[in-house]
Amino acid sequence: DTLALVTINQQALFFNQINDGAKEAAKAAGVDLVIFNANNVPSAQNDAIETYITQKVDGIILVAIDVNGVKPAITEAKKAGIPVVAIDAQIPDGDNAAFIGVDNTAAGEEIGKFYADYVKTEMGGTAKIGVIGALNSFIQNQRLDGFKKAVADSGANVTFVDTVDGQNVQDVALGAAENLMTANPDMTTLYATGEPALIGAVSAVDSQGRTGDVKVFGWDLTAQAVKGIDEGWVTAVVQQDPAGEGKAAVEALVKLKKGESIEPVINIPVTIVTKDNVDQFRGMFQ
Amino acid sequence: MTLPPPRVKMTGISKRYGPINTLDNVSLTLAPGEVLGLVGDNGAGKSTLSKVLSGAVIPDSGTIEIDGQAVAFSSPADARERHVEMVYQDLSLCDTIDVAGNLFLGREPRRRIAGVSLLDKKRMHDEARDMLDRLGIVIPDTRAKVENLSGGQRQSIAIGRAASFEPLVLIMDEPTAALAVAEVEAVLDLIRTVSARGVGVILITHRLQDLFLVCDRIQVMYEGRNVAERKTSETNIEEVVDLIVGHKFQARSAGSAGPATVGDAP
Amino acid sequence: MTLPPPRVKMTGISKRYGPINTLDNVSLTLAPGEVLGLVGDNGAGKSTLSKVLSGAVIPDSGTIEIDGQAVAFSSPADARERHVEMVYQDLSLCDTIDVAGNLFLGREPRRRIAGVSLLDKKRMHDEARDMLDRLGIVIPDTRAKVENLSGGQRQSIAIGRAASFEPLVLIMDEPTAALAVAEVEAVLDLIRTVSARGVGVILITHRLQDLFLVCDRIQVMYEGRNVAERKTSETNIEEVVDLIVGHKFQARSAGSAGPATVGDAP
Amino acid sequence: MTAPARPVNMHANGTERVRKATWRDWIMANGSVVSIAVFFAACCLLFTLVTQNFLTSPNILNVIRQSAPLLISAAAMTFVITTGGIDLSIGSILALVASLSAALLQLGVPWPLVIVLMLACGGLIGAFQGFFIAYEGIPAFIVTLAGLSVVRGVALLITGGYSIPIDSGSPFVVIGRAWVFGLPLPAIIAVAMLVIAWIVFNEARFGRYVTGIGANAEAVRRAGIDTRRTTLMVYVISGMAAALSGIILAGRLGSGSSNSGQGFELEVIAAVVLGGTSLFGGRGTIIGTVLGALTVAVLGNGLILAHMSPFLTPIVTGSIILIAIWLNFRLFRGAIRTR
Amino acid sequence: MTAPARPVNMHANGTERVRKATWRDWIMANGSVVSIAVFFAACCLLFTLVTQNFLTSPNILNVIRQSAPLLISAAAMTFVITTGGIDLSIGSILALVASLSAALLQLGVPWPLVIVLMLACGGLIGAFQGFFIAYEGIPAFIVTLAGLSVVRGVALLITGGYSIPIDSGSPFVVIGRAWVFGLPLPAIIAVAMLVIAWIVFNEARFGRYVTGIGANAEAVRRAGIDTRRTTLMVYVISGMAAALSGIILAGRLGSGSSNSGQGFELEVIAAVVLGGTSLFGGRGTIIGTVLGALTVAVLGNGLILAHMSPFLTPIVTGSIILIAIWLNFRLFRGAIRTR
Ligand SMILES: Nc1ncnc2c1ncn2[C@@H]1O[C@H](COP(=O)(O)OP(=O)(O)OP(=O)(O)O)[C@@H](O)[C@H]1O
Ligand SMILES: Nc1ncnc2c1ncn2[C@@H]1O[C@H](COP(=O)(O)OP(=O)(O)OP(=O)(O)O)[C@@H](O)[C@H]1O
Ligand SMILES: O[C@@H]1[C@H](O)[C@H](O)CO[C@H]1O
Ligand SMILES: [Mg+2]
Ligand SMILES: [Mg+2]
Repeated sequence: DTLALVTINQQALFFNQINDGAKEAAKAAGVDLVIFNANNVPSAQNDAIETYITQKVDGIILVAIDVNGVKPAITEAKKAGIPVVAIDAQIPDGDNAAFIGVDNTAAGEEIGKFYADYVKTEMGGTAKIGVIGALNSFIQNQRLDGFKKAVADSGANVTFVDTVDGQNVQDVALGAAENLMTANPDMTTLYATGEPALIGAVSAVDSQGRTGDVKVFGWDLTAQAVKGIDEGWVTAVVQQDPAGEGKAAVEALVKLKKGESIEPVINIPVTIVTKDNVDQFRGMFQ
Repeated sequence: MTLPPPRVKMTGISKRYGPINTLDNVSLTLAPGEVLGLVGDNGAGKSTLSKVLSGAVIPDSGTIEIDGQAVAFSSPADARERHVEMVYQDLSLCDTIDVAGNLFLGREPRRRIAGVSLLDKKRMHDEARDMLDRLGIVIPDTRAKVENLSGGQRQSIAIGRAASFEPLVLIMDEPTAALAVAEVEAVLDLIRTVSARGVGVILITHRLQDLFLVCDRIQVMYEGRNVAERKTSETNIEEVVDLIVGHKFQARSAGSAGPATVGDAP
Repeated sequence: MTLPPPRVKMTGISKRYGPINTLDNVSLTLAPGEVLGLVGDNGAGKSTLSKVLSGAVIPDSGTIEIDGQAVAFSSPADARERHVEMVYQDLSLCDTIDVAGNLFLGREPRRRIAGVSLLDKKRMHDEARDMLDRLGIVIPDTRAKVENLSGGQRQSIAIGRAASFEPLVLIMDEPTAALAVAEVEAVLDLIRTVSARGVGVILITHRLQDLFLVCDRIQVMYEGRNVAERKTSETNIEEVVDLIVGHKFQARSAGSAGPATVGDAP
Repeated sequence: MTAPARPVNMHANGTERVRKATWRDWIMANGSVVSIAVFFAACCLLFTLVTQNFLTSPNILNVIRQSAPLLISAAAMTFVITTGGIDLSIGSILALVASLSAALLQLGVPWPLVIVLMLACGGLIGAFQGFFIAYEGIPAFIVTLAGLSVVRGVALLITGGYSIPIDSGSPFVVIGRAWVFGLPLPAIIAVAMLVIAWIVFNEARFGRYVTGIGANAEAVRRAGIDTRRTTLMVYVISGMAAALSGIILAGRLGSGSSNSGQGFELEVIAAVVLGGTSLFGGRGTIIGTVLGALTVAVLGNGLILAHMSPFLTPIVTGSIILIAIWLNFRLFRGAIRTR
Repeated sequence: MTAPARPVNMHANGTERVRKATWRDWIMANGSVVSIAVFFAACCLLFTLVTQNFLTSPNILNVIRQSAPLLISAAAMTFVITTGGIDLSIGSILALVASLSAALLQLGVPWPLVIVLMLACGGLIGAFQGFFIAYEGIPAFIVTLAGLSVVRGVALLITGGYSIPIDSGSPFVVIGRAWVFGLPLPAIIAVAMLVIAWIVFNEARFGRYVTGIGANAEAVRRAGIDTRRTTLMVYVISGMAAALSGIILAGRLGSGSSNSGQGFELEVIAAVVLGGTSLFGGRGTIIGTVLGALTVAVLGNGLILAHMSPFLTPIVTGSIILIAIWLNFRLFRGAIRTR
């Protein structure tokens, strides 16, 4: 049997961890896994899925860029009898057999609530926050929306100063984050909606010498983020379990092949990593 | 009965490029059927003046009249509408286009196929062959790109193009510079033929002997100014040389007699 | 005592471009201090032959000897090492570089500053001015980019460059085509001066009268082949014209006597 | 002005100077197109041998359908590049048209109107850019780079970073998905566009002037042609082609996203240059462009079919292109360097 | 061969033909550089007025530090583009060097050796590409596009997609972060490189031949210069500059990732072209490039300081560039179109 994994890019650690988890699970299940990297081009994902359909693979795992735009291809696959499992980004009303991943809006709210509580307990109830986002990423926009909603609901006195676009690229995020801090000298907190944004934010806080007065919140652990947590200025990072998602996706497709049924939505919970629980993730970044 | 107005009357033309005053209050007249020789030292401003008349250069000041009517050319298209054609000194060919394409640039023959008007390539090549034969130039293939042609072959194409646009005024800026002997004769013949048909011709050349074979009148420029004008019948090569150089000068290479030395160098 | 070998001896040179046989078994010899006129119709292959000698074109077959020694030029740099210099018909100037820069291209004077060798621009401009004055050409500013110069000014720069490289062989491909009368005299003077110093000169020109002012010998090409060779003292313009054209031809524009008509057209 | 007949030729006539052109001459003269054709054929052969599904009609149709936007925009880009210009804004125009048409359809605007509006929108953006390039003389690279930024910014603003779904019942999606006579509609549209482009480029005045402008714009101007209008038109064509590509893509994906067409401009330019059109202008070929675009598409498709590791895919793609072009330059060297 | 003196001038002498050059002539002759300088100054003035922090020394130093890789690579790219070439691979070389140096440091290779190896690596990639361009005559666009793909692929392969941290205690990060005499080290490196680039471009033979090759490569070859070696060297320089940029960036980010430098090549080319260097070759200016790069950097910085919505940023950036260049072209039109 051959399964195909269509991913977004290979430049964020997150996607590579999905690949690794999926590869391992495929090996364990004795199936072949082929991976296609769309390099951030939405239509390339459709092209790849269509190609896999003509090749009659046995199942497709999809990390979608444009969640609406992949729907026709998923429908085609379904018609051809090839089940599609979406990871990371849910397909609205899609014909995919299952979704495995994080509810990004909900998780955004979760970290938002954590943040609001932190502001209330540790910062005297008021804070100014700057955001490093990735406007071109559907789910990262959801993470920002969820975050904002939870903060607003909490009643904490939080001012959102500026949002800058890190474009999901580290060095772009770094420059933008540095400028964000210059623009708002009184800013006390930062929120980064994804891995490249968080790396940029962490480097910027470090290089601007603001580790003393800016607290960082964000998504996706990396070695730099772990170090920031250890030093106390990275407060909390939402950690997903990308390898687990990849593994679950392969396992789901294998089950379907055997004729067993699977849950249409498999929510993988996130962990909010802080100083208290960072040790259990340290091993990933040695 | 009044005299017919001159075909071309340029008055007070000036043009400055940065610090250099390329043309300084220059005038020029040309009657229908007249051949005017325009001569002068290198850099005197002959090409610039003729480009003003062809619309390729817009002067800073001065007026142009064609057949008594004031015109203001803002592009070569305007001049072309008044049937002013020019053979440019730099030839102005499109290197990557073939011989026929360059000859017909801007007035390609077309035919209608299913309502759309397409290039009539066969006619272009056939007529191009005729035009070249008429100028006595040997170009094996009208489908060859002009970038690979010899200097003289390229020049012939530029001449052929301008001549066959049925001009009223034909300006030729050193048209024979790269031509071999038979081709030069053909161009001089061409000038005689078209001027006999009433076309006014301005011939810029450094081959002074040619002036006396075809021109009615000679106008001399020096450092951007008009300095002299002579009927061909009332002057000779020696005088023209002196006028161009600006002082007494002997030039055997110009076809004048005497030893080929600089007249007044020690 | 044996005779000294010729400065240049090209034998059996052939070059084909696609379907056209540009050079077909052509030979050429040149003695030190000799001035050879190379003439022929447009497209005869004169420029291609001389580019073979300057290393710019690599022939399909044939041999070249310089001072009796066989050479194989694979680039102009090789030819330059043997002191072969050429004034190209297309001038080969860099339009966006200034006058002095073009004159010195490839052997810019330099001075050392803090151990690094930098362009000596002052010297370049001073010497450029001298070179231009010697050729009698008026170019107001050696800092001007050559793209804006007149046709004759551009040609003077190409000549000045080749002449001042201290060549042993100097090839000039229509060097005077765009020059005014005084400048032509200066170039002919230059040819006389350098040949008197022992430099072998090949002069390609369509100004046949010039051949008789400076050349010792004339070689005629026709459609890619050698067709004739004459001592200048043993021929005249009329014969050279006939040889170029390939049949009896009268050309008044060439300086020969008689009416300026095509000899044998009806 | 009669041709000087040459009755008594004084020169013994040697062999005939010009021989009849042979097929070898033809190949050398058309080196760049022949080279990409050989390369394309080699890729197809390779994938036919290496994979099982490459040479099946569903796969071939898929490839053509997928590459329809590329083919259409590359044909237009051939005009742009042949004038010596460049259009970096096409990926952004594609994204704007995709998002805007999805938004308009969602607002209930009828689909034929949406199509007309979108084509007009692409043409207008092109005209705007063309104005600055042709009439104001600003380098095309700068103008269209600014365009790239502004137009994608507008798309982002419209979508707010989200993608807008298009109802799969809408006839609009037919443009991207329908099959006509057993052929995908996008492929039919692409072929029609390519035929028109070929005719205009090679058989009409317009194409002639486009080549001339790239070779020597001043010469064309001196021939009395309105070079500025021609140049402007080239960008209008490019904008409209990008809009058509956007419509096809939005129809096919059933969604409009400001993310679409990222790097599309580079892919299109690569196809054009690979086909043998010179970035310096004056030398363009539509046939070469088609082959270039198909080569890019086939490489992408074939490497997926061959289960190439995603880590190796970029390395292999780049190397294949370089080595193949290199071999072809060696074989047809005569065509490229006539020294 | 003496100059023909003109003792008895027959022509009444009118006014002197050539007047002394005025500052206006100078401005017109240097229109493109003056234009970008005016634009740069206007941007700075605007942001000084509109924002509070723009004209503070920490911010200015930040901007220069952030733009060090851009400045260094843009100076090198000026050479490439002036020869009429292009180098699309620099973003990928930057990424490869950043990841490779992080990997080597992690393996315990001493940092000075890492730097030397990385510069050599960049130079080697450049030499490889330069070989195909200069000696094999393949268009630079194709070669470096293939290079872009292959080199980033290798970076991806090395990192496996992970970003590799660099120990912040390593002296390596000093290159990206240290302050010397109150100035950021990357800025000092960048200024040094720019000075060298200016000298080589304007005062050395090499720069002269670079310009000549862009203007008329065959003329330079006919002048006996080894144009192929010069062309190859230009790509070596570009590769090494990209490597240096990668080293600085890795030091600054404290990590090496194959994700770095995406789209860097376009940003660099934009800076160069904005500065007035012609993509057709033959006309280049290092001063213009510096101004172009700083303008890009200042715009990015200033718009954030002005609290511009990120949705509007691309629209405003593109519009400002277009409008400003346009106004400048209008003011200095004489400089651009001398008809
Ligand atoms: N576009 C331009 N920019 C700057 N200077 C120019 C421009 N065009 C011409 N010139 C200058 O104007 C002067 C006259 O040039 P022009 O070409 O008219 O001379 P010419 O009489 O045709 O000379 P030639 O006999 O050598 O062809 C020259 O000094 C030239 O450098
Ligand atoms: N690179 C090339 N490619 C194809 N054909 C060429 C090339 N170079 C020269 N030719 C052809 O070879 C022939 C001879 O050209 P060449 O330039 O040597 O002639 P020429 O004797 O110098 O003529 P002219 O007096 O007009 O300068 C011409 O027909 C020309 O078209
Ligand atoms: O969920 C993932 C990761 O968080 C990463 O930031 C890249 O983009 C998203 O799709
Ligand atoms: Mg002139
Ligand atoms: Mg010649």
